[in-house]
Amino acid sequence: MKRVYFDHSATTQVNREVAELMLEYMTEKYGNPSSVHSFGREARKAVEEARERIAALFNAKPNEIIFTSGGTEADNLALKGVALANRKKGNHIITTGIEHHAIMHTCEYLEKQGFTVTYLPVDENAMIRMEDLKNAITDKTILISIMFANNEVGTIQPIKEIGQLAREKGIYFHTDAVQAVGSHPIDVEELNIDLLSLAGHKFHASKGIGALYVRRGVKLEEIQHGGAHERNMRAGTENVPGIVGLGKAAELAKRDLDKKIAYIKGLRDKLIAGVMEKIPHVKLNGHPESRLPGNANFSFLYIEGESLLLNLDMKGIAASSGSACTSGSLDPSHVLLAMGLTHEVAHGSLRVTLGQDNTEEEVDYFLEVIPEIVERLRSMSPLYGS
Amino acid sequence: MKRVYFDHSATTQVNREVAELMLEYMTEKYGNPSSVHSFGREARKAVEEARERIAALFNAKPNEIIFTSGGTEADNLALKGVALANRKKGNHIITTGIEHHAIMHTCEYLEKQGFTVTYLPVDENAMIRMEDLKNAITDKTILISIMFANNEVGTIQPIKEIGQLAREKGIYFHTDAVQAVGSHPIDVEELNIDLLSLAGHKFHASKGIGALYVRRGVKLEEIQHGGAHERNMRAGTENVPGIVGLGKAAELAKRDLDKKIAYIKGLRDKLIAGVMEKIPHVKLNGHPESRLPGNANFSFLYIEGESLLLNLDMKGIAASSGSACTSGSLDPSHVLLAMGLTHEVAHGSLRVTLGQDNTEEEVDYFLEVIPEIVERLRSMSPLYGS
Amino acid sequence: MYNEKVMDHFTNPRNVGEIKDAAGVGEVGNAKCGDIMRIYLQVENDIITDVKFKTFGCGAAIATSSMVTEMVKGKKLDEALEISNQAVAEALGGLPPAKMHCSNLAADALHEAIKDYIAKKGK
Ligand SMILES: Cc1ncc(COP(=O)(O)O)c(C=O)c1O
Ligand SMILES: Cc1ncc(COP(=O)(O)O)c(C=O)c1O
Ligand code: FES
Ligand code: FES
Repeated sequence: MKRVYFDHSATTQVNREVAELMLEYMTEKYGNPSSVHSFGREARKAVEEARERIAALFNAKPNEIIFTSGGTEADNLALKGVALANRKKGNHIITTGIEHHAIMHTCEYLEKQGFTVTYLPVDENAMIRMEDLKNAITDKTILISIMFANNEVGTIQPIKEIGQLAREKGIYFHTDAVQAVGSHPIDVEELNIDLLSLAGHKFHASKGIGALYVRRGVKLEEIQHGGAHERNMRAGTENVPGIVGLGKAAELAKRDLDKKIAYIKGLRDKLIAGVMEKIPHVKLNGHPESRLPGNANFSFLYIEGESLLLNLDMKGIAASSGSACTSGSLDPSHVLLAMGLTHEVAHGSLRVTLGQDNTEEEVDYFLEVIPEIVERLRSMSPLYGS
Repeated sequence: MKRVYFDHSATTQVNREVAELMLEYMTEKYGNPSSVHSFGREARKAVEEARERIAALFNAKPNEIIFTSGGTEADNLALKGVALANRKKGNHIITTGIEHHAIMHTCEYLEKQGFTVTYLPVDENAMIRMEDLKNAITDKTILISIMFANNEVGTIQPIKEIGQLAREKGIYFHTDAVQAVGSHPIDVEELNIDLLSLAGHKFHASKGIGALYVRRGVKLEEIQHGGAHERNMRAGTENVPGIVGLGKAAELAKRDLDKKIAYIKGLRDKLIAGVMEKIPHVKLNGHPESRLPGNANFSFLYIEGESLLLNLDMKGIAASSGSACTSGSLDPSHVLLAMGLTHEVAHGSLRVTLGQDNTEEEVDYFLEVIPEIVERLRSMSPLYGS
Repeated sequence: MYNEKVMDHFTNPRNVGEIKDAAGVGEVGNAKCGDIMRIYLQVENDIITDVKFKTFGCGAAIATSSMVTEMVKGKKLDEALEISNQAVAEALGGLPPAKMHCSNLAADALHEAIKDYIAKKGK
C-alpha cells in the first residue's frame, strides 16, 4: 500500500546523507572525543565542526552550543539550569499555557522546588498578548520561556518583541524552538534570544540528539553530573554520530531553508484549501498567517480524532490528533483547550504536518480520501445532524 | 600507517550489523513510537523488542528497563531517582572511592541536597572490603551503589556478597555495570541487583544510548520531565535507532559472551606477560584475577603517562592513561590514588583495553614497540637512574 | 591537541641529557602535579655555552623544556633571565589552555639554574 507521511511535527525521516555520515562515525571513526590518540582527535574534530554548523544555523557562536540527548533534555537544562543558578536573583518564571510537556512538566517540578510560575493565556489563534507578558513581569522574574512555534497548531509567537522586552527588563529569554529550527529562519542576535532548545529528529537528523543554545554570560547550572564534557555543562560521552549528523542536517537546513519553506507552504495551502472546499463544518486551528509552513490543524466537528486517524492510517496516511484518546489521558490537548475550543471540538482535531519529502500527489490523495472518511464517521455520530 | 585500537574501555566500534539496523530505523522505519499510525507502531514494536533483548542479557524483565542517553544519565537517574523517592526512609548513601565521575559527582551533588555519602576505601587491588561495607550501614542507609567493574584497573567487586548483604538489610543495591555489561556474565536475580546502569558504546552499540535496570517495586523518581515516555520515568522521544541498535548489540553479546571472554583474555594475558618480561620497573595495577578480561593497567616507573600515550599514538597504537596530564586536571586518577599508588607511580600509568576485534599480531606489534618507547622516555627522566 | 611545532619538540627533543659538573642546575615542579624539569647549564663569561635538560612530564612539559634550551644557548645570562614561561609557550606557537598551568615551567627551571650558578660563583 502507498504510505504517506504527514506527521513531520512528530518526527522526520533522517536524511540519507546524514545517516550515512553517522554510519561512518559509528563503524570507522568511532573514537571517544576525550581520548588523546588519533581516534579520539578525529572524533573531537568532527564534534567541533558540527558545533560550528549548528551555531551557524541561527547566528550563534560555537561555544554557545551544548549538545543534549534531545529537545526534552534541552528544555529541562534551560529551565532548571537557569532557575537553580539564578535563585538568588528571584524565583519567578513566566511561560505560556500552550508549551510542550517538556516545558510544562518541568515548570510544575520547579513549582514544587519553591519557584512561582505564571502560565500566560493565549488568544483563539494560540497567540500570547504582549500586554499579558508585560503585566506578568515582577522584580522576582528571572526567566521568560515562550515557545517559538507551537507543535500542535503551528502558531509562531512574537519572538522579537518578547526578546526585546526581556532584554530591556534584564530577564533571560528562553525559547523552545524544537518545531521552528529548520522550518523558520532564526537569528538569536536579531531576536534577542538568550537560550534556545532544538531537537535533531524534527529536521532530518536522528532521534537521541538535540542542543541548547546558551548565550555567553548566561548563568546556568548543569543538571547531569559526571565528567567534564561540554564545558562542564553536560556530563556523558558525547553522542558523536548523533552530533555529526546534527551538524550535517543543520548545514542542509541552512542551505535549503527558503526553498523548503516555499515548497512546503505551497503544498500545505493547497491541502487547507482543498479540505475547506470539500468538507463542511471544519475549523482551521492556529494563526492564519503566523504559523509553521508545514502545519495544518483542523477540527472536524462532530467526530473524534482517534477514529479519524485510524481510518486515515488504513488508507496509508500518517497524521496526528489532539484528541485525548490517542494519548491515553482523559483530557484533549491542553493547547486546543487554552485556545478556547470546547472539548467536543478539540476531540475532533486532526494535525497534518508536511515535510520536504512530501509531493503534490500525496496531497491530492489525501484530499481524495478524507471526505468520505469524515462523512462516514459523521454518519455514525450522535452529535451530527441532530 | 597501521592503526591499533587498544582503548575499548573508552569506547568501542559499533558492530556493522548494529549500525546497519540503525540506518534502517533512521531512513525507513523512522516513525515516532508515540504515534498511533503504522510508522509509529513499527517503531514501537522495535523498541519493545529491543527492551526484551536487553533484559534477556542479564535476566531482567522487559518492563524493568528504562532507556537513557548513556551510562552517565543511567547513573544520575539511579542515584538521584532513588535518593529523592526514598528521602523519607533515610538520607544515607554508601558508595566507593573508585567510582566513575558519573557516580562520584552525582553523590557530591546529593551531599549538597542534604544527603550523607560514605565513600568506601579500597585495598591495593582496588577491592572493597565487605567488613567496611557492613560497618558503614546505618538505619538511615537507603542505597548502596558500587560499581561492577572498574573502568581504569578492571577490578571486579564482590557483587554477589554485596547484593546479598543489601537484600538482608533491606537496602537498595545499584551497580554501575557500564564496563561489565557485554564483558562479564551478569544475572540480576542471582546477584540481587536492584538497579544497574549500562552504556551502549562500551559493547559495540552506539554512543548516545544506555539503560537503567530498575527492579520491579523499587521506588524511583524521574529526573527528566516532559512526556509520559518510559512509563513516566524518562521523558523525551525515544532514541529509536539507538535503542534498536542496543537490542541487537545485547543479542550478539549474549550469544558470543563466553567465546569473547576467552579470546580477549588470551590476548590480554599474552600482552601482560610480554610487558612484564621485556620491561623492568613495571607494576600491574588492579586485581590479578578478579578483573575484566580485556583490561591491562601498568605503571611504568619514572615516566609520565601522556608522553607514553603520544609516543604510542605516533606508532598508531591507541591507549589510555590515568595521568593527570591527559585530563587537564591537576591530580592523577583518583582510582590509582585510592589504591595507594604514589603520585609519581600513578602518573606513569598506561591502560590497555582489548576488544574482540583485536588480533594476536596487534599484541605482538605492541610488544615490539613499547620497550624502546619506555627506554627513551626513561633516558629523558630526571627520576630515572638517579 | 598539540600543534606541529610542539609535536616536533616532543618527538625530537633538543639537548636532552645531563652535564657533568654543570655550572648551574635548576629543578622545578613536583611529581604531584606531574611535572619535574631539571636544567643543566655550562657558562663562560656570563654566556650560556651549553644547556641540557631532563624532564618527567607530558608532551607539553617535554616540548617546553626542549624549546627553552634552544632559546638560551649562546645567550647572555641577563638575557636568559628575561625569558618567561609565556615566551616559551609563544615560541612553540602556543599550548592548549589546560597545559598552561603545570607544564609551562621550563623558563622557571632555567632561572633556577642561573640562580644556582650565581650562588655557586658567589661562594
Ligand atoms: C515544541 C516541542 N518541544 C519539545 C519537544 C520534545 O522533544 P523530544 O521529544 O525530542 O525530546 C517537542 C517534540 O516532541 C516539541 O514539539
Ligand atoms: C564505569 C563507568 N561508568 C559510567 C560511565 C559513563 O558512561 P557515558 O560516558 O557513556 O555516559 C563510564 C564511561 O565513560 C564508565 O566507564
Ligand atoms: S473515546 Fe475512547 S478513550 Fe476517549
Ligand atoms: S605534566 Fe601535567 S600537564 Fe604537563
